[in-house]
Amino acid sequence: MNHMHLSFKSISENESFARFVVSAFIAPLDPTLDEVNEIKTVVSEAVTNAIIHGYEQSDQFDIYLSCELNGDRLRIVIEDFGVGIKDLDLAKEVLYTSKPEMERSGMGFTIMENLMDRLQVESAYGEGTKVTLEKTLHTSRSYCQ
Amino acid sequence: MNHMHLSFKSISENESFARFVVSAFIAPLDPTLDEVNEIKTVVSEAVTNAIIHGYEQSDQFDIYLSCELNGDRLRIVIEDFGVGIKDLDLAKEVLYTSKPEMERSGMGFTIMENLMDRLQVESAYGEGTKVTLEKTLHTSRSYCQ
Amino acid sequence: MLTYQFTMQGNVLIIRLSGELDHHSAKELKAKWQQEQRDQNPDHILLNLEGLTFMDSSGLGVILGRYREFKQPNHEMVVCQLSPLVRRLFDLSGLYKIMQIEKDENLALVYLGVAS
Amino acid sequence: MLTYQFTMQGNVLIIRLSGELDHHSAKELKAKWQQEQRDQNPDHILLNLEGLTFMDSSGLGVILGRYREFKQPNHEMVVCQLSPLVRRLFDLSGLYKIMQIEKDENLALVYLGVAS
Ligand SMILES: Nc1ncnc2c1ncn2[C@@H]1O[C@H](COP(=O)(O)OP(=O)(O)O)[C@@H](O)[C@H]1O
Ligand SMILES: Nc1ncnc2c1ncn2[C@@H]1O[C@H](COP(=O)(O)OP(=O)(O)O)[C@@H](O)[C@H]1O
Repeated sequence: MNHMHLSFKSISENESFARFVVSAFIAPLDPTLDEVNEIKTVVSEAVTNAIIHGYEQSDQFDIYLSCELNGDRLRIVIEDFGVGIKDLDLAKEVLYTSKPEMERSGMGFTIMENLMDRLQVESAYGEGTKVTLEKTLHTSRSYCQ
Repeated sequence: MNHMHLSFKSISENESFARFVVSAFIAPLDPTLDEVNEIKTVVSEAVTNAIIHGYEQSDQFDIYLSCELNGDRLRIVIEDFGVGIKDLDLAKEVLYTSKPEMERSGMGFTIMENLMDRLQVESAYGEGTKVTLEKTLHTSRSYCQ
Repeated sequence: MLTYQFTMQGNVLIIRLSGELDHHSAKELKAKWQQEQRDQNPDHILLNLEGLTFMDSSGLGVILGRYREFKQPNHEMVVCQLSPLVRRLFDLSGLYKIMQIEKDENLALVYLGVAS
Repeated sequence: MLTYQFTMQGNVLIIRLSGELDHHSAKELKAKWQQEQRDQNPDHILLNLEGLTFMDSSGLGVILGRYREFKQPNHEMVVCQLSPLVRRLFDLSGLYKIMQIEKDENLALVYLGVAS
Protein backbone atom coordinates (compact mmCIF):
# COMPACT_ATOMS: atom_id res chain seq x y z
CA MET A 1 0.00 0.00 0.00
CA ASN A 2 1.24 3.41 -0.94
CA HIS A 3 -0.44 6.72 -1.57
CA MET A 4 0.32 10.34 -2.41
CA HIS A 5 -1.60 13.59 -2.63
CA LEU A 6 -0.42 16.41 -4.82
CA SER A 7 -1.69 19.86 -5.62
CA PHE A 8 -0.16 22.20 -8.17
CA LYS A 9 -0.86 25.41 -10.04
CA SER A 10 -3.22 25.28 -13.01
CA ILE A 11 -0.65 26.17 -15.66
CA SER A 12 0.10 24.14 -18.78
CA GLU A 13 3.75 23.66 -17.75
CA ASN A 14 2.41 21.39 -15.01
CA GLU A 15 0.85 18.92 -17.44
CA SER A 16 4.18 17.22 -17.97
CA PHE A 17 4.99 17.58 -14.26
CA ALA A 18 1.79 15.69 -13.34
CA ARG A 19 2.57 12.92 -15.83
CA PHE A 20 6.05 12.59 -14.47
CA VAL A 21 4.92 12.43 -10.83
CA VAL A 22 2.49 9.61 -11.53
CA SER A 23 5.05 7.62 -13.50
CA ALA A 24 7.58 8.05 -10.67
CA PHE A 25 4.98 6.93 -8.16
CA ILE A 26 4.31 3.64 -9.97
CA ALA A 27 7.99 3.03 -10.87
CA PRO A 28 8.66 0.70 -7.87
CA LEU A 29 6.13 -1.75 -9.35
CA ASP A 30 8.31 -2.00 -12.44
CA PRO A 31 5.44 -1.50 -14.90
CA THR A 32 5.90 -2.08 -18.62
CA LEU A 33 6.72 0.94 -20.78
CA ASP A 34 3.33 0.55 -22.48
CA GLU A 35 1.54 0.76 -19.15
CA VAL A 36 3.53 3.81 -18.10
CA ASN A 37 2.66 5.55 -21.37
CA GLU A 38 -1.03 4.73 -21.03
CA ILE A 39 -1.11 6.08 -17.48
CA LYS A 40 0.75 9.22 -18.54
CA THR A 41 -1.76 9.75 -21.34
CA VAL A 42 -4.86 9.58 -19.14
CA VAL A 43 -3.28 11.80 -16.48
CA SER A 44 -2.46 14.31 -19.18
CA GLU A 45 -6.06 14.24 -20.48
CA ALA A 46 -7.60 14.88 -17.07
CA VAL A 47 -5.10 17.54 -16.00
CA THR A 48 -5.39 19.35 -19.33
CA ASN A 49 -9.19 19.34 -18.97
CA ALA A 50 -8.92 20.87 -15.50
CA ILE A 51 -6.69 23.64 -16.88
CA ILE A 52 -8.63 24.36 -20.08
CA HIS A 53 -12.22 23.63 -19.12
CA GLY A 54 -12.35 23.59 -15.33
CA TYR A 55 -10.35 26.75 -14.71
CA GLU A 56 -10.72 28.21 -18.23
CA GLN A 57 -6.96 28.81 -18.42
CA SER A 58 -6.75 31.02 -15.36
CA ASP A 59 -3.49 30.30 -13.51
CA GLN A 60 -4.88 31.35 -10.15
CA PHE A 61 -6.11 27.92 -9.07
CA ASP A 62 -4.83 24.55 -7.96
CA ILE A 63 -5.39 21.10 -9.37
CA TYR A 64 -5.51 18.12 -7.01
CA LEU A 65 -4.03 14.80 -8.00
CA SER A 66 -3.86 11.74 -5.80
CA CYS A 67 -2.69 8.20 -6.36
CA GLU A 68 -3.29 5.06 -4.37
CA LEU A 69 -1.59 1.74 -4.94
CA ASN A 70 -3.11 -1.37 -3.42
CA GLY A 71 -0.96 -4.25 -4.56
CA ASP A 72 -1.02 -3.82 -8.33
CA ARG A 73 -4.29 -1.90 -8.32
CA LEU A 74 -3.82 1.79 -9.11
CA ARG A 75 -6.40 4.50 -8.45
CA ILE A 76 -5.80 8.05 -9.66
CA VAL A 77 -8.05 10.96 -8.71
CA ILE A 78 -7.79 14.31 -10.50
CA GLU A 79 -9.93 17.11 -9.18
CA ASP A 80 -10.55 20.77 -9.89
CA PHE A 81 -12.86 23.29 -8.24
CA GLY A 82 -13.68 25.07 -11.46
CA VAL A 83 -16.76 25.54 -13.59
CA GLY A 84 -17.99 21.96 -13.52
CA ILE A 85 -19.88 20.06 -16.22
CA LYS A 86 -23.55 20.72 -16.93
CA ASP A 87 -24.35 17.70 -19.10
CA LEU A 88 -22.08 14.80 -18.24
CA ASP A 89 -23.52 12.40 -20.81
CA LEU A 90 -22.90 14.88 -23.59
CA ALA A 91 -19.40 15.66 -22.29
CA LYS A 92 -18.44 11.98 -22.41
CA GLU A 93 -19.56 11.51 -26.02
CA VAL A 94 -16.82 10.68 -28.51
CA LEU A 95 -15.61 13.81 -30.32
CA TYR A 96 -17.80 16.15 -28.26
CA THR A 97 -15.99 19.28 -27.19
CA SER A 98 -17.27 22.58 -25.87
CA LYS A 99 -14.14 24.32 -27.16
CA PRO A 100 -13.73 23.46 -30.86
CA GLU A 101 -12.23 26.93 -31.42
CA MET A 102 -9.29 25.78 -29.27
CA GLU A 103 -8.78 22.75 -31.52
CA ARG A 104 -9.82 20.35 -28.78
CA SER A 105 -10.46 16.93 -30.26
CA GLY A 106 -13.23 15.89 -27.88
CA MET A 107 -11.35 12.63 -27.28
CA GLY A 108 -10.24 13.08 -23.65
CA PHE A 109 -12.92 11.08 -21.88
CA THR A 110 -12.96 8.43 -24.63
CA ILE A 111 -9.21 7.92 -24.24
CA MET A 112 -9.47 7.75 -20.44
CA GLU A 113 -12.24 5.18 -20.74
CA ASN A 114 -10.35 3.07 -23.24
CA LEU A 115 -6.92 3.06 -21.62
CA MET A 116 -8.11 2.40 -18.08
CA ASP A 117 -10.20 -0.35 -16.50
CA ARG A 118 -12.59 2.16 -15.04
CA LEU A 119 -13.43 5.86 -15.38
CA GLN A 120 -15.74 7.72 -13.03
CA VAL A 121 -16.58 11.40 -13.47
CA GLU A 122 -18.35 13.38 -10.77
CA SER A 123 -19.13 17.00 -11.48
CA ALA A 124 -21.32 19.72 -10.09
CA TYR A 125 -21.99 22.73 -12.28
CA GLY A 126 -20.22 25.75 -10.81
CA GLU A 127 -18.41 23.66 -8.23
CA GLY A 128 -15.89 21.47 -9.98
CA THR A 129 -15.05 18.11 -11.45
CA LYS A 130 -13.53 14.95 -10.01
CA VAL A 131 -12.21 12.24 -12.30
CA THR A 132 -11.38 8.82 -10.85
CA LEU A 133 -9.31 6.43 -12.95
CA GLU A 134 -8.56 2.84 -12.02
CA LYS A 135 -6.36 0.16 -13.51
CA THR A 136 -4.72 -3.08 -12.47
CA LEU A 137 -1.09 -3.02 -13.52
CA HIS A 138 0.29 -6.21 -15.00
CA THR A 139 3.76 -5.56 -13.75
CA SER A 140 6.65 -7.97 -13.67
CA ARG A 141 6.68 -7.59 -9.92
CA SER A 142 3.07 -8.58 -9.44
CA TYR A 143 3.55 -11.62 -11.67
CA CYS A 144 6.46 -12.76 -9.54
CA GLN A 145 4.61 -12.62 -6.26
CA MET B 1 5.74 31.64 -10.21
CA ASN B 2 4.87 28.00 -9.70
CA HIS B 3 4.18 25.89 -6.63
CA MET B 4 3.21 22.39 -5.60
CA HIS B 5 2.23 20.63 -2.42
CA LEU B 6 2.76 16.92 -1.98
CA SER B 7 2.13 14.44 0.80
CA PHE B 8 3.14 10.80 0.74
CA LYS B 9 3.47 7.78 3.00
CA SER B 10 6.49 7.59 5.29
CA ILE B 11 8.12 4.57 3.66
CA SER B 12 11.67 4.40 2.38
CA GLU B 13 10.47 3.60 -1.18
CA ASN B 14 9.22 7.19 -1.29
CA GLU B 15 12.70 8.68 -0.79
CA SER B 16 13.46 8.30 -4.48
CA PHE B 17 9.91 9.34 -5.37
CA ALA B 18 10.36 12.63 -3.49
CA ARG B 19 13.68 13.29 -5.23
CA PHE B 20 12.11 12.68 -8.63
CA VAL B 21 9.15 14.94 -7.95
CA VAL B 22 11.36 17.85 -7.02
CA SER B 23 13.64 17.37 -10.00
CA ALA B 24 10.60 17.21 -12.32
CA PHE B 25 9.23 20.37 -10.74
CA ILE B 26 12.38 22.37 -11.47
CA ALA B 27 12.94 20.81 -14.94
CA PRO B 28 11.22 23.66 -16.85
CA LEU B 29 13.97 26.01 -15.58
CA ASP B 30 16.51 23.84 -17.37
CA PRO B 31 18.86 23.62 -14.37
CA THR B 32 22.35 22.15 -14.69
CA LEU B 33 22.81 18.47 -13.84
CA ASP B 34 24.95 19.51 -10.87
CA GLU B 35 22.15 21.65 -9.49
CA VAL B 36 19.60 18.89 -9.97
CA ASN B 37 21.84 16.45 -8.12
CA GLU B 38 22.40 18.87 -5.25
CA ILE B 39 18.66 19.47 -4.90
CA LYS B 40 17.95 15.74 -5.01
CA THR B 41 20.55 15.18 -2.30
CA VAL B 42 19.10 17.69 0.17
CA VAL B 43 15.53 16.48 -0.46
CA SER B 44 16.72 12.95 0.20
CA GLU B 45 18.37 14.01 3.47
CA ALA B 46 15.28 15.75 4.83
CA VAL B 47 12.81 13.06 3.72
CA THR B 48 15.01 10.29 5.11
CA ASN B 49 15.20 12.14 8.43
CA ALA B 50 11.41 12.41 8.57
CA ILE B 51 11.12 8.65 7.99
CA ILE B 52 13.90 7.51 10.33
CA HIS B 53 13.85 10.10 13.08
CA GLY B 54 10.53 11.91 12.81
CA TYR B 55 8.31 8.86 12.43
CA GLU B 56 10.83 6.30 13.76
CA GLN B 57 10.23 4.09 10.72
CA SER B 58 6.52 3.67 11.25
CA ASP B 59 4.75 3.58 7.89
CA GLN B 60 1.49 4.94 9.28
CA PHE B 61 2.22 8.60 8.70
CA ASP B 62 2.55 11.15 5.93
CA ILE B 63 5.40 13.44 4.97
CA TYR B 64 4.64 16.87 3.51
CA LEU B 65 6.79 18.33 0.78
CA SER B 66 6.18 21.61 -0.95
CA CYS B 67 8.08 23.58 -3.55
CA GLU B 68 7.80 27.17 -4.63
CA LEU B 69 9.54 28.74 -7.58
CA ASN B 70 9.79 32.50 -7.78
CA GLY B 71 11.79 33.28 -10.90
CA ASP B 72 14.93 31.25 -10.30
CA ARG B 73 14.52 31.21 -6.51
CA LEU B 74 13.51 27.78 -5.21
CA ARG B 75 12.08 27.13 -1.77
CA ILE B 76 11.48 23.58 -0.57
CA VAL B 77 9.66 22.77 2.67
CA ILE B 78 9.73 19.24 4.12
CA GLU B 79 7.61 18.62 7.19
CA ASP B 80 6.70 15.75 9.46
CA PHE B 81 4.43 15.57 12.48
CA GLY B 82 6.61 13.10 14.31
CA VAL B 83 8.71 13.13 17.47
CA GLY B 84 10.40 16.48 16.91
CA ILE B 85 13.88 17.56 17.96
CA LYS B 86 14.72 18.35 21.60
CA ASP B 87 18.07 20.06 21.13
CA LEU B 88 18.28 21.69 17.73
CA ASP B 89 21.82 23.03 18.15
CA LEU B 90 23.11 19.56 18.99
CA ALA B 91 21.14 18.00 16.11
CA LYS B 92 22.76 20.36 13.62
CA GLU B 93 26.32 19.60 14.75
CA VAL B 94 28.50 17.90 12.13
CA LEU B 95 28.57 14.12 12.67
CA TYR B 96 26.01 14.21 15.48
CA THR B 97 23.42 11.48 15.17
CA SER B 98 20.97 10.09 17.71
CA LYS B 99 20.93 6.77 15.84
CA PRO B 100 24.53 5.58 15.44
CA GLU B 101 23.30 1.97 15.73
CA MET B 102 21.52 2.53 12.40
CA GLU B 103 24.78 3.63 10.79
CA ARG B 104 23.53 7.18 10.37
CA SER B 105 26.45 9.44 9.52
CA GLY B 106 25.17 12.55 11.28
CA MET B 107 25.84 14.50 8.07
CA GLY B 108 22.27 15.30 6.96
CA PHE B 109 21.94 18.86 8.24
CA THR B 110 25.55 19.68 7.34
CA ILE B 111 24.94 18.58 3.76
CA MET B 112 21.67 20.55 3.54
CA GLU B 113 23.45 23.64 4.86
CA ASN B 114 26.34 23.29 2.45
CA LEU B 115 24.45 22.52 -0.74
CA MET B 116 21.75 25.17 -0.31
CA ASP B 117 21.86 28.93 0.15
CA ARG B 118 19.76 28.72 3.28
CA LEU B 119 18.55 26.07 5.74
CA GLN B 120 15.97 26.72 8.40
CA VAL B 121 14.83 24.05 10.86
CA GLU B 122 11.80 24.52 13.08
CA SER B 123 10.92 21.76 15.48
CA ALA B 124 8.77 21.25 18.54
CA TYR B 125 9.49 18.23 20.69
CA GLY B 126 6.61 15.77 20.37
CA GLU B 127 5.01 17.75 17.56
CA GLY B 128 7.20 17.53 14.50
CA THR B 129 9.86 19.09 12.35
CA LYS B 130 9.79 21.51 9.45
CA VAL B 131 12.84 21.98 7.26
CA THR B 132 12.96 24.92 4.83
CA LEU B 133 15.58 24.90 2.11
CA GLU B 134 16.27 27.77 -0.27
CA LYS B 135 18.47 28.18 -3.29
CA THR B 136 18.78 30.43 -6.31
CA LEU B 137 19.20 28.30 -9.39
CA HIS B 138 21.76 29.48 -11.91
CA THR B 139 19.91 28.01 -14.81
CA SER B 140 20.54 28.63 -18.46
CA ARG B 141 17.03 30.03 -18.67
CA SER B 142 17.53 32.62 -15.94
CA TYR B 143 20.82 33.71 -17.51
CA CYS B 144 19.06 34.30 -20.81
CA GLN B 145 16.37 36.52 -19.42
CA MET C 1 9.44 19.60 -24.17
CA LEU C 2 8.74 19.43 -27.89
CA THR C 3 11.23 20.12 -30.65
CA TYR C 4 10.46 20.28 -34.36
CA GLN C 5 12.37 20.24 -37.57
CA PHE C 6 10.92 21.60 -40.82
CA THR C 7 12.51 20.62 -44.16
CA MET C 8 11.37 21.00 -47.76
CA GLN C 9 11.97 17.99 -50.01
CA GLY C 10 10.77 18.91 -53.48
CA ASN C 11 7.24 20.19 -53.02
CA VAL C 12 6.79 18.39 -49.68
CA LEU C 13 7.13 20.07 -46.30
CA ILE C 14 8.50 17.42 -43.94
CA ILE C 15 7.80 18.08 -40.26
CA ARG C 16 9.66 15.92 -37.75
CA LEU C 17 8.55 16.10 -34.12
CA SER C 18 10.57 15.02 -31.08
CA GLY C 19 9.72 14.96 -27.40
CA GLU C 20 6.34 15.53 -25.81
CA LEU C 21 3.32 16.76 -27.71
CA ASP C 22 0.64 17.85 -25.24
CA HIS C 23 -1.63 20.88 -24.78
CA HIS C 24 1.31 22.96 -23.52
CA SER C 25 3.51 22.30 -26.54
CA ALA C 26 0.65 22.15 -29.08
CA LYS C 27 0.10 25.91 -28.81
CA GLU C 28 3.64 26.69 -29.96
CA LEU C 29 3.66 23.95 -32.58
CA LYS C 30 0.51 25.34 -34.17
CA ALA C 31 2.04 28.80 -34.57
CA LYS C 32 5.35 27.51 -35.98
CA TRP C 33 3.61 25.08 -38.32
CA GLN C 34 1.29 27.77 -39.74
CA GLN C 35 4.21 30.15 -40.19
CA GLU C 36 6.28 27.54 -42.00
CA GLN C 37 3.37 26.62 -44.24
CA ARG C 38 2.91 30.23 -45.25
CA ASP C 39 6.64 30.66 -45.89
CA GLN C 40 7.18 27.47 -47.87
CA ASN C 41 3.81 27.11 -49.57
CA PRO C 42 4.20 23.34 -50.04
CA ASP C 43 2.00 21.10 -52.20
CA HIS C 44 2.08 18.32 -49.60
CA ILE C 45 2.87 17.82 -45.95
CA LEU C 46 4.62 14.83 -44.38
CA LEU C 47 4.40 14.63 -40.60
CA ASN C 48 6.91 12.28 -38.97
CA LEU C 49 6.09 11.36 -35.35
CA GLU C 50 9.06 9.03 -34.83
CA GLY C 51 10.77 11.19 -32.21
CA LEU C 52 7.70 11.65 -30.02
CA THR C 53 8.03 10.20 -26.54
CA PHE C 54 4.54 11.34 -25.60
CA MET C 55 1.37 12.46 -27.31
CA ASP C 56 -2.19 12.87 -26.06
CA SER C 57 -5.50 14.14 -27.49
CA SER C 58 -4.16 17.70 -27.68
CA GLY C 59 -1.80 16.26 -30.29
CA LEU C 60 -4.75 14.82 -32.20
CA GLY C 61 -6.37 18.26 -32.04
CA VAL C 62 -3.42 20.17 -33.47
CA ILE C 63 -2.85 17.60 -36.23
CA LEU C 64 -6.53 17.53 -37.19
CA GLY C 65 -6.62 21.33 -37.11
CA ARG C 66 -3.73 21.59 -39.58
CA TYR C 67 -5.22 18.83 -41.74
CA ARG C 68 -8.48 20.79 -42.02
CA GLU C 69 -6.68 23.98 -42.97
CA PHE C 70 -4.51 22.28 -45.56
CA LYS C 71 -6.53 19.51 -47.19
CA GLN C 72 -7.69 20.22 -50.73
CA PRO C 73 -7.90 17.97 -53.80
CA ASN C 74 -4.37 18.95 -54.85
CA HIS C 75 -2.90 19.01 -51.32
CA GLU C 76 -2.10 15.80 -49.41
CA MET C 77 -1.07 15.39 -45.81
CA VAL C 78 0.56 12.12 -44.72
CA VAL C 79 1.51 11.04 -41.21
CA CYS C 80 4.16 8.40 -40.52
CA GLN C 81 5.96 6.61 -37.69
CA LEU C 82 3.07 6.23 -35.27
CA SER C 83 3.89 4.37 -32.06
CA PRO C 84 1.38 1.63 -31.12
CA LEU C 85 -0.23 3.90 -28.52
CA VAL C 86 -0.47 6.91 -30.86
CA ARG C 87 -1.88 4.57 -33.49
CA ARG C 88 -4.54 3.61 -30.91
CA LEU C 89 -5.42 7.27 -30.33
CA PHE C 90 -5.74 7.78 -34.11
CA ASP C 91 -8.01 4.71 -34.23
CA LEU C 92 -10.25 5.82 -31.37
CA SER C 93 -10.73 9.28 -32.85
CA GLY C 94 -11.41 8.06 -36.39
CA LEU C 95 -8.40 10.07 -37.64
CA TYR C 96 -7.01 6.79 -38.88
CA LYS C 97 -9.78 6.64 -41.44
CA ILE C 98 -9.65 10.20 -42.74
CA MET C 99 -5.89 10.75 -42.85
CA GLN C 100 -3.26 8.98 -44.92
CA ILE C 101 -0.98 7.01 -42.58
CA GLU C 102 2.29 5.45 -43.74
CA LYS C 103 4.93 3.43 -41.97
CA ASP C 104 7.94 5.66 -42.63
CA GLU C 105 9.10 8.70 -44.60
CA ASN C 106 10.13 6.66 -47.63
CA LEU C 107 6.76 5.02 -48.05
CA ALA C 108 5.07 8.36 -47.45
CA LEU C 109 7.17 10.00 -50.16
CA VAL C 110 6.34 7.14 -52.53
CA TYR C 111 2.67 7.72 -51.79
CA LEU C 112 3.12 11.43 -52.56
CA GLY C 113 4.92 10.57 -55.80
CA VAL C 114 8.22 12.04 -54.56
CA ALA C 115 10.06 8.73 -53.97
CA SER C 116 13.62 9.27 -52.82
CA MET D 1 17.21 1.29 -7.47
CA LEU D 2 20.71 0.05 -6.57
CA THR D 3 22.52 -2.83 -8.19
CA TYR D 4 25.85 -4.30 -7.10
CA GLN D 5 28.47 -6.58 -8.51
CA PHE D 6 30.93 -8.45 -6.30
CA THR D 7 34.12 -9.92 -7.86
CA MET D 8 37.30 -11.34 -6.34
CA GLN D 9 40.55 -10.30 -8.02
CA GLY D 10 43.39 -12.05 -6.22
CA ASN D 11 42.87 -11.26 -2.54
CA VAL D 12 40.76 -8.14 -3.28
CA LEU D 13 36.97 -8.06 -3.13
CA ILE D 14 35.87 -5.57 -5.78
CA ILE D 15 32.41 -4.09 -5.19
CA ARG D 16 30.87 -2.12 -8.06
CA LEU D 17 27.73 -0.11 -7.32
CA SER D 18 25.23 1.20 -9.90
CA GLY D 19 22.10 3.29 -9.52
CA GLU D 20 20.89 5.09 -6.42
CA LEU D 21 22.44 4.62 -2.99
CA ASP D 22 20.11 6.08 -0.37
CA HIS D 23 18.67 4.96 2.97
CA HIS D 24 16.24 2.62 1.20
CA SER D 25 18.91 0.78 -0.77
CA ALA D 26 21.60 1.01 1.94
CA LYS D 27 19.77 -1.54 4.10
CA GLU D 28 20.00 -4.24 1.45
CA LEU D 29 23.55 -3.31 0.41
CA LYS D 30 24.76 -3.70 3.99
CA ALA D 31 23.38 -7.25 4.24
CA LYS D 32 24.75 -8.36 0.85
CA TRP D 33 28.15 -6.76 1.50
CA GLN D 34 28.52 -8.44 4.92
CA GLN D 35 27.49 -11.80 3.45
CA GLU D 36 29.97 -11.51 0.58
CA GLN D 37 32.76 -10.52 2.96
CA ARG D 38 32.11 -13.59 5.11
CA ASP D 39 32.00 -15.86 2.06
CA GLN D 40 35.10 -14.53 0.30
CA ASN D 41 37.21 -13.53 3.29
CA PRO D 42 39.23 -10.97 1.25
CA ASP D 43 42.43 -9.24 2.42
CA HIS D 44 41.35 -5.96 0.85
CA ILE D 45 38.22 -4.26 -0.43
CA LEU D 46 37.91 -2.01 -3.48
CA LEU D 47 34.68 -0.06 -3.72
CA ASN D 48 33.94 1.38 -7.17
CA LEU D 49 31.24 4.09 -7.19
CA GLU D 50 31.42 4.82 -10.93
CA GLY D 51 27.91 3.56 -11.70
CA LEU D 52 26.17 5.57 -8.99
CA THR D 53 23.66 8.12 -10.28
CA PHE D 54 22.78 9.22 -6.76
CA MET D 55 24.24 8.99 -3.26
CA ASP D 56 23.41 10.81 -0.04
CA SER D 57 24.56 10.65 3.60
CA SER D 58 22.97 7.22 4.04
CA GLY D 59 25.62 6.09 1.56
CA LEU D 60 28.35 7.67 3.68
CA GLY D 61 26.90 5.80 6.66
CA VAL D 62 26.93 2.36 5.07
CA ILE D 63 30.45 2.86 3.65
CA LEU D 64 31.81 4.10 6.97
CA GLY D 65 30.07 1.23 8.76
CA ARG D 66 31.77 -1.38 6.54
CA TYR D 67 35.10 0.45 6.83
CA ARG D 68 34.91 0.26 10.62
CA GLU D 69 34.12 -3.46 10.58
CA PHE D 70 36.88 -4.26 8.12
CA LYS D 71 39.81 -1.97 8.80
CA GLN D 72 42.80 -3.60 10.47
CA PRO D 73 46.55 -3.17 9.93
CA ASN D 74 46.59 -5.96 7.33
CA HIS D 75 43.25 -5.04 5.73
CA GLU D 76 42.86 -2.09 3.39
CA MET D 77 39.69 -0.58 1.96
CA VAL D 78 39.95 1.72 -1.07
CA VAL D 79 37.19 3.73 -2.73
CA CYS D 80 37.39 4.92 -6.34
CA GLN D 81 35.43 6.78 -9.04
CA LEU D 82 33.86 9.47 -6.86
CA SER D 83 31.71 11.98 -8.73
CA PRO D 84 32.40 15.63 -7.86
CA LEU D 85 29.30 15.77 -5.62
CA VAL D 86 30.09 12.48 -3.83
CA ARG D 87 33.63 13.74 -3.40
CA ARG D 88 32.14 16.83 -1.71
CA LEU D 89 30.11 14.65 0.67
CA PHE D 90 33.28 12.71 1.53
CA ASP D 91 35.05 16.01 2.17
CA LEU D 92 32.33 17.45 4.38
CA SER D 93 32.17 14.32 6.52
CA GLY D 94 35.93 13.96 6.91
CA LEU D 95 35.76 10.50 5.28
CA TYR D 96 38.13 11.86 2.67
CA LYS D 97 40.84 12.03 5.31
CA ILE D 98 40.39 8.64 6.91
CA MET D 99 39.74 6.50 3.85
CA GLN D 100 42.01 5.75 0.89
CA ILE D 101 40.53 7.35 -2.24
CA GLU D 102 41.81 6.57 -5.73
CA LYS D 103 40.79 7.75 -9.16
CA ASP D 104 39.98 4.39 -10.73
CA GLU D 105 40.23 0.64 -10.20
CA ASN D 106 43.68 0.38 -11.76
CA LEU D 107 45.23 2.95 -9.47
CA ALA D 108 43.43 1.39 -6.52
CA LEU D 109 44.85 -2.04 -7.37
CA VAL D 110 48.31 -0.53 -7.73
CA TYR D 111 47.91 0.98 -4.27
CA LEU D 112 46.87 -2.43 -2.91
CA GLY D 113 49.88 -4.03 -4.58
CA VAL D 114 47.74 -6.07 -6.94
CA ALA D 115 48.41 -4.06 -10.12
CA SER D 116 46.66 -5.55 -13.10
N1 LIG E 1 -12.49 19.40 -15.68
C1 LIG E 1 -13.50 19.84 -16.46
N2 LIG E 1 -14.23 20.93 -16.11
C2 LIG E 1 -15.25 21.38 -16.88
N3 LIG E 1 -15.62 20.79 -18.04
C3 LIG E 1 -14.95 19.70 -18.44
C4 LIG E 1 -13.87 19.17 -17.69
N4 LIG E 1 -13.41 18.07 -18.33
C5 LIG E 1 -14.15 17.94 -19.44
N5 LIG E 1 -15.09 18.90 -19.52
C6 LIG E 1 -16.11 19.07 -20.57
O1 LIG E 1 -16.22 17.84 -21.27
C7 LIG E 1 -15.95 18.03 -22.65
C8 LIG E 1 -15.32 16.79 -23.23
O2 LIG E 1 -14.04 16.57 -22.65
P1 LIG E 1 -12.94 15.74 -23.45
O3 LIG E 1 -13.56 14.45 -23.89
O4 LIG E 1 -11.74 15.63 -22.61
O5 LIG E 1 -12.68 16.59 -24.76
P2 LIG E 1 -11.88 17.99 -24.98
O6 LIG E 1 -11.02 18.28 -23.79
O7 LIG E 1 -11.08 17.73 -26.19
O8 LIG E 1 -12.94 19.04 -25.16
C9 LIG E 1 -15.10 19.27 -22.71
O9 LIG E 1 -15.15 19.89 -23.96
C10 LIG E 1 -15.70 20.11 -21.60
O10 LIG E 1 -16.88 20.77 -22.03
N1 LIG F 1 12.71 15.05 11.09
C1 LIG F 1 13.33 14.81 12.26
N2 LIG F 1 12.64 14.44 13.36
C2 LIG F 1 13.27 14.19 14.51
N3 LIG F 1 14.59 14.29 14.69
C3 LIG F 1 15.34 14.66 13.65
C4 LIG F 1 14.77 14.93 12.38
N4 LIG F 1 15.76 15.28 11.54
C5 LIG F 1 16.89 15.22 12.24
N5 LIG F 1 16.67 14.85 13.52
C6 LIG F 1 17.67 14.69 14.59
O1 LIG F 1 18.85 15.38 14.20
C7 LIG F 1 19.96 14.48 14.16
C8 LIG F 1 20.94 14.90 13.11
O2 LIG F 1 20.35 14.76 11.84
P1 LIG F 1 21.28 14.56 10.56
O3 LIG F 1 22.32 15.62 10.56
O4 LIG F 1 20.42 14.47 9.37
O5 LIG F 1 22.02 13.17 10.81
P2 LIG F 1 21.50 11.67 10.78
O6 LIG F 1 20.19 11.59 10.04
O7 LIG F 1 22.58 10.95 10.06
O8 LIG F 1 21.34 11.21 12.20
C9 LIG F 1 19.34 13.13 13.97
O9 LIG F 1 20.19 12.09 14.41
C10 LIG F 1 18.07 13.24 14.80
O10 LIG F 1 18.32 13.06 16.17
